[in-house]
Amino acid sequence: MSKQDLAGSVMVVGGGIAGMQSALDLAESGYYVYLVEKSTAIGGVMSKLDKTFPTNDCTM
Amino acid sequence: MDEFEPKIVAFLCNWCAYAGADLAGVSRMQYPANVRSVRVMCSGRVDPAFIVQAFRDGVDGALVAG
Amino acid sequence: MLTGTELEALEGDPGNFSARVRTQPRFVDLDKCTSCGECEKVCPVVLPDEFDEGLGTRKAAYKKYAQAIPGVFAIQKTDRAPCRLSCPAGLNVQGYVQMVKEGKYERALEIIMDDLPLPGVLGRICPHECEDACRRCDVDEPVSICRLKRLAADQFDPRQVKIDCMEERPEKVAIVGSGPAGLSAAYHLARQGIKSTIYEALPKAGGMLRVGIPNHRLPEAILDQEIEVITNLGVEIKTSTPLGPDLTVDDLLKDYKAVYLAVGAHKGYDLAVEGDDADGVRQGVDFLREVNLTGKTQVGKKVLIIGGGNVAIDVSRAAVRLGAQSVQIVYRRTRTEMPAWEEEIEAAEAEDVQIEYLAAPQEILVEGGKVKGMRCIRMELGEPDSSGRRRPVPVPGSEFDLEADQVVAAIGQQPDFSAFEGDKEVEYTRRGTLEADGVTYATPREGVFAGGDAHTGPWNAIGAVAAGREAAVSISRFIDGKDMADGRVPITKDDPIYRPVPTDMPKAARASMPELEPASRRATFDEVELGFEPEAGQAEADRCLNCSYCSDCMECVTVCAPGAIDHSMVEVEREIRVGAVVLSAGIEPFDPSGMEDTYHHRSNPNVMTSLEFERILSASGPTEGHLSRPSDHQVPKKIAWLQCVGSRDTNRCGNGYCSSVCCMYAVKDAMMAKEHADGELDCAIFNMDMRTFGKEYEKYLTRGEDQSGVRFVKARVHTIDEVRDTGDLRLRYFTEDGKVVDEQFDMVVLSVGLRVSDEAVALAERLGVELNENRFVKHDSLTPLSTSRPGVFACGAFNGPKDIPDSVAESSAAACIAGAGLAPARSTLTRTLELPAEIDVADDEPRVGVFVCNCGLNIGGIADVPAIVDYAKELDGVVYAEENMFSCSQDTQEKITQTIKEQKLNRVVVAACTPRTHEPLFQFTLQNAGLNPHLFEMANIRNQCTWVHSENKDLATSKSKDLVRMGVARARELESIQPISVNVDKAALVIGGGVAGMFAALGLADQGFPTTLVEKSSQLGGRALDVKRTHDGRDVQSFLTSLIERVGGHKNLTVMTDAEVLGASGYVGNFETEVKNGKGPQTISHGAVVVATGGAPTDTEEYLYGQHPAVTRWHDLEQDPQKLAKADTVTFIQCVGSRNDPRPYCSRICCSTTVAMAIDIKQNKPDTNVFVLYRDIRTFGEREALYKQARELGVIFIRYALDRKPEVVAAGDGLIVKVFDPILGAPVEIETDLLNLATAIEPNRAEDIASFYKLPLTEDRFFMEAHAKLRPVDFASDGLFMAGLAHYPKAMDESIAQAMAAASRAVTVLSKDQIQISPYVSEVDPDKCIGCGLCEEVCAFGAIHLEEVDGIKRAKNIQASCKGCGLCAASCPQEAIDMLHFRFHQIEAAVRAVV
Amino acid sequence: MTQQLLELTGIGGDRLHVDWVSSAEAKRFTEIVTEATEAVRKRGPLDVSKYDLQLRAAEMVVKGEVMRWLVGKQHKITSAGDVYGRPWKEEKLQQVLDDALLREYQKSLIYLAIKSGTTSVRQVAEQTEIEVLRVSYLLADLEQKKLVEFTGMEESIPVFAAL
Repeated sequence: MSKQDLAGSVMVVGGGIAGMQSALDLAESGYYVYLVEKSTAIGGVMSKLDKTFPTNDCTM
Repeated sequence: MDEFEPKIVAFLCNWCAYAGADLAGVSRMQYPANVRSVRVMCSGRVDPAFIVQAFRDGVDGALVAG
Repeated sequence: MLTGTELEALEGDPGNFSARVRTQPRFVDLDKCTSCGECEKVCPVVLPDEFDEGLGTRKAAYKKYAQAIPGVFAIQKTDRAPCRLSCPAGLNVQGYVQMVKEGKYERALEIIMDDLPLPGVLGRICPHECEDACRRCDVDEPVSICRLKRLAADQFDPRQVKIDCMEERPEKVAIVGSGPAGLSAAYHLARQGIKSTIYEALPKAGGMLRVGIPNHRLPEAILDQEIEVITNLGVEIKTSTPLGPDLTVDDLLKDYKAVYLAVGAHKGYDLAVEGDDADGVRQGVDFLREVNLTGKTQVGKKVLIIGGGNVAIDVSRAAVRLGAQSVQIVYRRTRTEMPAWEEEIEAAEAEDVQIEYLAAPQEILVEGGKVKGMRCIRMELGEPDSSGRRRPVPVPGSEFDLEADQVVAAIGQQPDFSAFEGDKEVEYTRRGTLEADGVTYATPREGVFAGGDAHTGPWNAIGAVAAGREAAVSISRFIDGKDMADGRVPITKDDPIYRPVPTDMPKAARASMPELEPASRRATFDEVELGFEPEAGQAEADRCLNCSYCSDCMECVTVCAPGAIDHSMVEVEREIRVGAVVLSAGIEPFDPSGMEDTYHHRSNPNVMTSLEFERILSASGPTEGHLSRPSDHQVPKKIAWLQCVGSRDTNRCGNGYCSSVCCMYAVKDAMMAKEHADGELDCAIFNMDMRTFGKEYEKYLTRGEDQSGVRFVKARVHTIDEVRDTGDLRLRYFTEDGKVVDEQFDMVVLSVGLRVSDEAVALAERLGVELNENRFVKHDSLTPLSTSRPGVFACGAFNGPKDIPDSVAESSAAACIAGAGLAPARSTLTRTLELPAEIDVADDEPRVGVFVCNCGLNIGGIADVPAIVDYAKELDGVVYAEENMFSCSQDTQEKITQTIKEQKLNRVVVAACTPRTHEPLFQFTLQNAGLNPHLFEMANIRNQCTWVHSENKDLATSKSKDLVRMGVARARELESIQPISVNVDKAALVIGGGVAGMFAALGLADQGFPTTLVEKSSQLGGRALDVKRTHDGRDVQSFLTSLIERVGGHKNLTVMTDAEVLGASGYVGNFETEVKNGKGPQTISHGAVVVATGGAPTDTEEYLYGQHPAVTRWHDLEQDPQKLAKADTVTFIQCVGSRNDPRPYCSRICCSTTVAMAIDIKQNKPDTNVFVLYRDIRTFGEREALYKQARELGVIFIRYALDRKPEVVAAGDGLIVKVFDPILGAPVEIETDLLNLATAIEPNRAEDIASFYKLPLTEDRFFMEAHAKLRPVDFASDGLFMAGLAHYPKAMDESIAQAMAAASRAVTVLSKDQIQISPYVSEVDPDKCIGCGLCEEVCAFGAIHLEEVDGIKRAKNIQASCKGCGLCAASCPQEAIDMLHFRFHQIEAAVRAVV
Repeated sequence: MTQQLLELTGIGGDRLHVDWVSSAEAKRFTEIVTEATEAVRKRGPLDVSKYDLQLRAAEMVVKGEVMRWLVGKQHKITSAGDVYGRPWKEEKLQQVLDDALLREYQKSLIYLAIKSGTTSVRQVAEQTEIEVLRVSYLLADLEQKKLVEFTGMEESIPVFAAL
């Protein structure tokens, strides 16, 4: 496939912690990223958590 | 009379002691509230002059933690 | 970032997909919203907050959570509510009901009067089809919508409502008829700036409203008042001015641009029976007209009324008031078919009106020309007719007579067109109504429009109002010469989407209307219905379910200062071209409501899911972090956690897998709960196995048990009973030794498992991605990220249950594999970020702004934040100070940016958490405001103050003040620093040639970066060489062979075996590593490093290992299949050297490996006795299936306790294993032929590598990542990454994912031409420097040295090597060296501010 | 070194704590803070006014070339050797350092005393609590460095002034 036929963009579906990490890495690596999230904000389930184990860090 | 509460200046290395102090916070470890920390990139930056200066300004103690 | 968006379809091939996405309208402009939250404040619609798991509430205008990104509000809105759709005039019912709820009557009227000028009138007499459509019927009874409209008009004079009108235009319009259609047309025309004159035949305006409805239902004053609303707009009403020969439509058209005919239907149908012309027979409409115009009419003593509509009822009730002795209605069908409203019929009955059903008049009995009675015939109901009602059929021979002296016909009306007799051009329909277009209401004659009952035949007032409004639109367009029909056909949706009716909505009775006592109604036309009291009405309005979420009240629009709200936004669908797709649809918590009988989750508020409990613990949650139980808000004393709810249970919930995270979060929540509790709190975790298999997790478990005193009970609870009255819960469970225990708890937390949502399943279906039986993405342990569809990758918990660090690693890996296919197209579509130009502040006096964060309750709950702010305001140089709830939230960031600009701040201090995590964020904020990022200082008042001094709030406050003072003092001295960037050597080095190392190397090489792979031994493969099969049965050795082939043949890969790393120097982007192999030492230049030095099972001295030939470890057991085949009994011992001193960690994969081997043995030779002696079986995730299979195959699992370890003694060729069986409660002896030990996995010695690159190790000598959750493969120093067993024991699929993650992270460095490095470096003042060279001697990084300039030696620093430690500066005898950002005077300022 | 200096000034060396804590050693950090606090608490409040001269002298010492040189060279001298290539034993270097520190401190004290207007050797000795002989000896050093000068005799007492 020639360079013109390759799209330099990636779609990441789901804006939880996994999606965010994928999107960030891809963007940092030089790809245009579409992060598609169904709700009004990213963050996913993790943002609902108060603290995370094992360091009891704040999730935000 | 209340117990004497000294004021102590602490020079904390950003990568070590300062991080350790942050972690102590994360773990909610309680310790005396006498220390006022100054963040430096390394304890090597702590010129003894700072310590002498601090004493001259009236702190009761100093802590350097790298 | 596309929020509110779903991927609908994906077409095309890998590298070039076309993705169709659909974005739901947000109704808020992302760029304009400043997240001030004013919209939320005024929004009347209160909904359960999903973010708080429904424990709290939110509005329809909402932000998902305080720190949400984008930090912009959204308005939730679905299709128009059924009440609104069913209203002929399309009134925004939900909107005004909500306004009434809020007591905002004026605003309610504004909403109503946007469509309807007569709120008080329709609030009394509207047939309210909306109430029939109301979805509250699904709960109890409809909302009393109509009467709420009246309440608004009762509480606020509609005449005082400001009505926006456009500029007056010269064109005038004539309206014939002042009924609801005419009035409505006049009103809406006036709002368009078009003045009209209404010609009314009767002496009073109002049409049927005036003459058709008696005062007891609609007092005249109300009508007068609301007609005034219209006349106040400049509409003229000419009463007693009928059309006729002297005033024809032609005449009107001469003076007026258009004419609207709305003469109504005022002519009653005759009874058409013999005697209907007798004295005493009259028309109902005539009867009512006279009563309404004059207040009286002739009424008989015995009145018979024929008909079943509202006119009949109105006549009957008027007759009662006018003194009739008996009033009887004769109706030919039954009450069910009666068109009059139910409440009217009931009111009539209450006023002693009799109703004769199923009777039709046959003849008026006349005596002396006067009525004396009526002969009726009994009817019965036959087949339905065209109206859908069953046709009444006379029953032959059933005639009967009723006595009467007055008979009133109320069997229907028709328009009276006698006024148009002179007008030839007026056209009529076959039904005898005016001919006009159904949408535009234009008659065939140009400039003439018609509407209301005259057009439709008798209908209702609200329909006439709607017709009037539509005619006004047409007339306005007609005058403008525009197409009248364009875009006006209403769009109807077959399957509207509404807010689901909440299943737990409590029933609430519809408010009853206060009325006049029936006894006092006679002889007076005083209004019967008295109207709601405001409180009752507001409560009634609160019953509204808000079917479309947003009520379109537009309150938000009025308060939104930046004008960000746009209710006209629509759903957008578009196609996006992408090269690859990464699915990270995630999971949702298991919903235990399907197991209500067991858990009582829905019925008892003190039974919560873990996620609900998590919200309770959260400072930003519904209780603001105060631990209290929902039923009575008491602080609980005993809380039980039940593990494996929705996991490891194929029988009841169908989820056989282990959710992997619940054990850890239960420990966390229990520990947190203890911390949150003011007093003693007993936390008990009921579990089968505690599965704390992640890095540092086992220590956490130990901490929970030893330090926090959490109880761990090995039991599955079989019943939970609710204790009546107290809301407590009684748990009954079997202990391991079979005892039944009853124990009572204040609260029960269900540790719910993870489950793939239905939406994610639907997504996979749409994309053609296969899922496995557990609904996770189907994949294979050797290609853990690929899905069944090429070019589509999956990661995170959608790919199998996993915790955050594993998800993060897998996500980076997915980025790696997605990027690998697109490497040639890298950077073709990316754009660079534009920042505002930097303002030079060097010569300006410091203007410091201080922002003090509450961090929810983390700071604000302990220190007195307002006092800190006040204190900061007084500090030297501070020109501005404020507090924030969450300084790090997107909206606050924007606010800070704004404040910097407004207050012209040139130094910023944020008092919040630690600069180690949050400084970059705030520095970016400064950059956005045009400030150099280094003009920023943080005061760490959380991690180093409120969190550690929470027991003394005063001290915490005073220390915070000190820290702020120091921060401000330092900030005043800060200066701008320009960034330093270095070129990147776009090559990589991978240390370690196991599976992790090879995958990392391939990940890098596939993305086009030359990579050197260094392996210590002579062979690639590492630990995988020992492994036959993966847990899911894949053949490892053939996989390994092809992997090694690929590595060897890759054009971007150089493999060095028998190679040793001798030393390294450099920094991110520019490393130099010295490696020695058979060819001698050589130096490799590279920009990034992946460390994958591996690990290995340890030897042990326990259990006769190394002393007896029958004792093996790990895969050694499988090396001699014949020996294995001969064995009658095989025993495994788990946790040999793990989860104990000196290795207090869990080796993670031993349980799965042992169980897989046990299955193999049983499958090969089923009669072999296989025993597994274990402490907790940790077959996490989908590996749980193995455990289940092993038990089904008859493998015997015996738990042993750490203080009762098994004992092994030699017995000839075999062994005897003694262990205490807790289930039998007795020691057992197992005679075994073979004993296999799951010894601990240790990292390979890598201290030298660690020291070369200055990498930190954990206490257990694994490499330490930068952040346990969020940066699982990064080292704290840039450009250095890790993967595989060197990080922590893990399975092959996990190693592969992690290796690719490390590659991905390394690519983020290598893909750049230049990277920015920390500009906090040394600076030499060449004038002060005397060239003594002391600095060169003290510098450990070779970052400063002497250089000859103009014949004299002077110190010179090498910025890229400089770590900013400052030793040179502290040592320089001449004080010629200073550190940027940590200058002498900057530190001194902070030090001097300590006291 | 700084601790010794503080001891010399009389405020007490244990008012300064120096320790190492890694980023993972949160517990250790709290212990160190607690120890330091307790030690300082035991010392009681510091009345700076009593030690003004001493602390200013200390400041001179730490900013002075001599100590910076000695400390800066410490590693090299013990590992690689001095200018003559002789590696020093740690104890020996420590002795040199201690001596130098004392000397530098006393010199600073004397200098500051003279600068503040004290003129005679005896007075300086009283004020700085250093033996007269030692004062004379160090004064010669200071003279050499051109920090003080001998301005003459007043009533047979040599008088010095700070430069």
